[in-house]
Amino acid sequence: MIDFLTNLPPVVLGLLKGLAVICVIFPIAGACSMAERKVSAWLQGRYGPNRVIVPWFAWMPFVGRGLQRLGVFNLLADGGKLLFKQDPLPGHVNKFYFMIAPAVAIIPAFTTVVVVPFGAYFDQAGQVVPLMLANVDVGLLAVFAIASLGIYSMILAGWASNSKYSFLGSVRASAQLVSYELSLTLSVLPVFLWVNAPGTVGSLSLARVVEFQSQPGFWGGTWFIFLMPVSAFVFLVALFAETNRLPFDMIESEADLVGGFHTEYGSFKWSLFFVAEYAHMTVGSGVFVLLFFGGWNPLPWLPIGTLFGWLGLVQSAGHVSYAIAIAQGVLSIAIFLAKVLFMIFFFMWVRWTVPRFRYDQVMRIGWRRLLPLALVNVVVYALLIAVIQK
Amino acid sequence: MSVIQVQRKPLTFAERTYLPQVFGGLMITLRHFFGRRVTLEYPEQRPEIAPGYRGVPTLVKDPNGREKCVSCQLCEFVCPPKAIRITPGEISGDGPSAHVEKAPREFEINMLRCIYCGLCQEVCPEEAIFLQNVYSVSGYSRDELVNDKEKLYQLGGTLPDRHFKWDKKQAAASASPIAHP
Amino acid sequence: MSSALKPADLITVTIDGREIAVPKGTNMIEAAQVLGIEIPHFCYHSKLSVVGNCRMCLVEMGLPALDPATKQPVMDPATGKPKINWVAKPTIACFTNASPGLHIRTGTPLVRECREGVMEFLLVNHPLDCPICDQAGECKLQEQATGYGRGYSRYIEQKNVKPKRTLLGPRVMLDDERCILCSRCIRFSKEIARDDVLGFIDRGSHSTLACYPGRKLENNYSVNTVDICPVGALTSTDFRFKMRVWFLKTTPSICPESSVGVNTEVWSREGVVYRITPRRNDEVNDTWMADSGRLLYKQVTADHRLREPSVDGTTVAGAEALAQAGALLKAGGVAIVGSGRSSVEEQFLTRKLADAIAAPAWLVSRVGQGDGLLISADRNPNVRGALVTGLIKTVPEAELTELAAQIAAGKIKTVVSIGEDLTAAGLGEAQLNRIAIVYLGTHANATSAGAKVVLPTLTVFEKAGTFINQQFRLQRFAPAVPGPQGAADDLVILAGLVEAAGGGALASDIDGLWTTLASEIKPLATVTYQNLPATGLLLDASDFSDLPFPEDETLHFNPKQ
Amino acid sequence: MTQLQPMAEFPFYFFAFLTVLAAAGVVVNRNAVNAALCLLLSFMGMAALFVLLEAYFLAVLQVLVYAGAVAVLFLFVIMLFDVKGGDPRKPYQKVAAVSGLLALALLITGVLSLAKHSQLTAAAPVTTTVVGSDLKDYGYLLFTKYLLPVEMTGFLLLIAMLGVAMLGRKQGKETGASIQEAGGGRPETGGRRLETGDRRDSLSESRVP
Repeated sequence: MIDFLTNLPPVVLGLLKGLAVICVIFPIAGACSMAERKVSAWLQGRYGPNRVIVPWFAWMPFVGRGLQRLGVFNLLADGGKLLFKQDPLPGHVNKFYFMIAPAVAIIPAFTTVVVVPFGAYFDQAGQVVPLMLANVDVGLLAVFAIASLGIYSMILAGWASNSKYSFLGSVRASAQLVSYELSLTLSVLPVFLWVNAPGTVGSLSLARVVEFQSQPGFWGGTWFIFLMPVSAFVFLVALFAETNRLPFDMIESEADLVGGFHTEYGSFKWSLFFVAEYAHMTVGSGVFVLLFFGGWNPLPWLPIGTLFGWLGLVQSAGHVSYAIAIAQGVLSIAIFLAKVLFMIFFFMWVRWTVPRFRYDQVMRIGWRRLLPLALVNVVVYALLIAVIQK
Repeated sequence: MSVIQVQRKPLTFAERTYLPQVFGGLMITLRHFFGRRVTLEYPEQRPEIAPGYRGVPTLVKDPNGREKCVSCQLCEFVCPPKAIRITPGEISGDGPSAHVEKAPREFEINMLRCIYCGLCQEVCPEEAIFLQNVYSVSGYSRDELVNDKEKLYQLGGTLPDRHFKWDKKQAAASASPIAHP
Repeated sequence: MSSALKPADLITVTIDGREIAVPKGTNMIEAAQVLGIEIPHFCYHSKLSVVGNCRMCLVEMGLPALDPATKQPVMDPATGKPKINWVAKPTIACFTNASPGLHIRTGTPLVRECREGVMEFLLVNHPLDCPICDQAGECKLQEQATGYGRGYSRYIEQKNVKPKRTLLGPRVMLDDERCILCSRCIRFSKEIARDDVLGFIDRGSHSTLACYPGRKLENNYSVNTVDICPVGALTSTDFRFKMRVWFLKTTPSICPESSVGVNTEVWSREGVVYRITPRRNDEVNDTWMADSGRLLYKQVTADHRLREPSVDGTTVAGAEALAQAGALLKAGGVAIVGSGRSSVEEQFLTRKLADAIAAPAWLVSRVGQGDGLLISADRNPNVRGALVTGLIKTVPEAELTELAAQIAAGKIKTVVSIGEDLTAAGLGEAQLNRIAIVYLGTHANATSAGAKVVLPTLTVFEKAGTFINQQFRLQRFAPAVPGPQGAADDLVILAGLVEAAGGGALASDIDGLWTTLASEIKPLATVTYQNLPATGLLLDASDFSDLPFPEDETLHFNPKQ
Repeated sequence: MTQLQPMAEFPFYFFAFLTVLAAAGVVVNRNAVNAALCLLLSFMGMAALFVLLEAYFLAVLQVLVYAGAVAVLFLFVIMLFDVKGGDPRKPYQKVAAVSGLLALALLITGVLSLAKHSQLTAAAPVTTTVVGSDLKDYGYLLFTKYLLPVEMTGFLLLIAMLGVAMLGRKQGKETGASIQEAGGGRPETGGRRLETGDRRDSLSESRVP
């Protein structure tokens, strides 16, 4: 079957991959929205949504009840509601940009997934084969580049809405995103300086970073969060800002801007923004896990290869065992996914704990705290790496 | 009186980084995450109604099942949002309540207007209207939310009466030599 | 009243230290009222004889001390004023008339104590009926118990129980328990209505009001007893248990029953009239009105009320009906039958309409038997308005014989009837079949049924206007309730007709119309609707003094004078 | 892939046309926001062309720097300054004509010189190790051979930025400025904030009343 898949024409394969991305990210984003409601409820001592149930599940003795209490079916109800709601198109908007803005939001959000590895298996040669849709050399930069296009959706939405709130939201968004992009990029430089040590072939592949963290030994097996906590911190903060999550959700700020850039949106168009935000969050979490949390390695200094060895999931040389490869892939994906989910939970946890910054505070943190910190961090690690690897 | 200027305590470095505060906050929310849920799951679990709660205004009957309201319209008059509408009527004939003479022919309380202030209960000279513990009012149309006399008595039921004013009056009338000339 | 008297006729009395000049013999309750001092009373009524049986108006009285030798007032050296000999016991103010140097005190502890005592006795057997009592809200006992009563009861014994539903007559119900035996109703029946059927029977606390055996209180003024009853003992069977008075809005109006022009008050709530009571006007009706006039409000919601404009019996929009009527007017051969029930303004517009199309105009008279009190022989309230505005030149006839003749001659093709039933006015079927009728009116009748165009108008309770009564007194009435949806103000319709007939645009609002009226009608030159006094304005009637009006003598009106 | 295959030709032509069309749109568009978005589209087309050349790094940089940052700043500035549209009845003034002619001359010169000094006729074989695809080589070249051009380009950009700032500051006083010619501005300019009836018109032709 795998042969069949690999032998498909590239266009069909591309379509399939794209479909896979949509089919995976859309539900994840939806589930995230549900999780957000549950997590926020739990963090505030509430139950959260626990009423909706589908008849067939209601007939199940315990599972149905459990799923209902967990609010799983609310996801369906929410989705249905968003799909079937009246889709308003205000009279005062610039219709063309107003309509394409949600699409502009969702495309980069989904595209970034393509270059993010989410697991790995060992081929019979013992080589790590990362599971990703497009293994491009410039991996991380591609993520940053494509993700940075997401801002156009907010600018377009805000501008086309032709309303004060929307416009203020989008102006804030563009300023904030441009500001924090610098820190974001600078914060990961030390990681790649370390990975691309002099003498090796330079690469920005995320898989390489994980590979580095999977090596046995002290430095190589260490997760980067231990090696460069400041980088991780700056990256995390910048990530919050880039994904417009609280405490940096300047562009929505429902307290002062009603709904920010999507004030005039409703129904399905609005839900696309919503999904895009969660997709960004998911991908951001994934990148963070890959860069600083050892990717699909189960524990620091415990590479996944060792785990496979313990579990007997090792390919014998010269023999192609799809079963083992699939088992390895599934396990690595599970580990990676668990970490990503924790990160998403962390995002929500912070959101429902920390109050929103004021806009001037956001700008001050970005330019006067985070950027100098990131710059110093880069210089220090450049020197450090030069000294160590001399 | 002199003004005391309180100097704000300078922030320590740790406080200025804001991180310990964020971390403390995260711990607090995490405690709630694992803590007890405080939500009341409404339709199944009902809140305890405190005595003196002002719920939906209702009409009550006395322990003998007699309609207490005499349609004096004081509640209609006092009602700030003008939610009450009474059509007075006469009790004619020789029934047991004939001596009361007056009763509402129609008594409507518009629950879309009612503000639950309790002035109607306060002003009622016959102790016929009470804000009891019904608090959930819903309906599919505006008309449904206008409680008519029948609905009001159904909601109100019977409350103990300490006065029996009209029963005493009837007893006095039957004992009086001049009431029935 | 006092201004008409020469100062020499006035004497000075002192009430609570304040001096006031009043005619000799003035009742002290009235005199105090002029000063704004209220002396509480139940049985006293300014238009009835004084009996002094409620004792509520007790005051302290004193007269200047006279030197027995010189018969001159003794002066008090401390104040330089005459020394007053205060009477040791209180006297009732209602029986105390102004005499030179009279002093009374109404706020002393003795007076207060007296009032508390009187109130206490009045309340001993008075039932706590206020929640069901129709008088609540306008009850003098209630007011004065609050104002002058003790505030609590010391009476713990069983109250008297008396019959609560005695029908004194078809329109008056007696509740014996509530009666405080003030005898106002008895005096009214005897002195004003001259129908002496009421009286007290039994003694002490068993005293009750009763009719003379075999008779009933059924004269046409019986409900006035309800009005003057200070408590809820007498109630109107029509208004009983209908509505609490504090919900009702009062609107000054004029009774259209006859040319007496009784001043009335219309009590309404949210567009519904509940009752009509007399409004005091000492020049016209004092404080009385006839029972028959009180029931006229029922015509507002009568079944045969016209509610929609129609053409040939089909309901149409008002504008279309007006256009149809206008077309008929333009076609020529029009006669106008005005109404003595229309207001002055409407009659003026009717005249304008007649002038515009050079149409002859008549009025239909309604003459009945006058009762000598408040119902005159002429049952049209405003025939004199038609004379003043020039709509007619002479007193109208009961039968429109001249019109019938003109129709028979074929000169008249269209008749505009302002609310008059032409069949009742003597037009036979033969005539009616030959004409098209434009009917403006409030209620359906034989004429409206056969009319080509029907334009519904408003009753006197729904519009503003003026009537001129038999004394040539111009009196104003105001709208109390809104009219039916499809009906339009008479003035609007008439102004529309005038315009459609080519008579130019006239104001259709009452104030705008009055500027025209004042400029065109000489007797009304100084009048506007707004500045008309509440008691009306007596017009100069010399132009019409030789017309044969049908009225006989009534209260405050004697044609022979 | 030594030669562009027929299959691969379609994407090339598609993106090439897109790039050129979008670039033309930048110049022609009267609405500043539309123009900026055309610029973005043009950048994206360029990036796509880089991808077709398998110069992923360049493509990513193109997107990251130009599409992700520069165009955003342009839009940002356009929105903040609320640039008003020029007068549509006098679109081309003398200055514009002269500068247009100059630009055309430069373009022709450039194309001619390129045709003369390079082998446009015989396309150079595209290899996977084309300069710029390897990160390290790219960095090395950037800081040695091409240091001066890079710095000069940067300086040029700075001048352009200063010019824009000047024009933005003095807008309304001077005429014939290129930014005014480009037109644009938010749909709510000209005090027609709530007149929604002809919103689209006011967007494309918004002008100072």
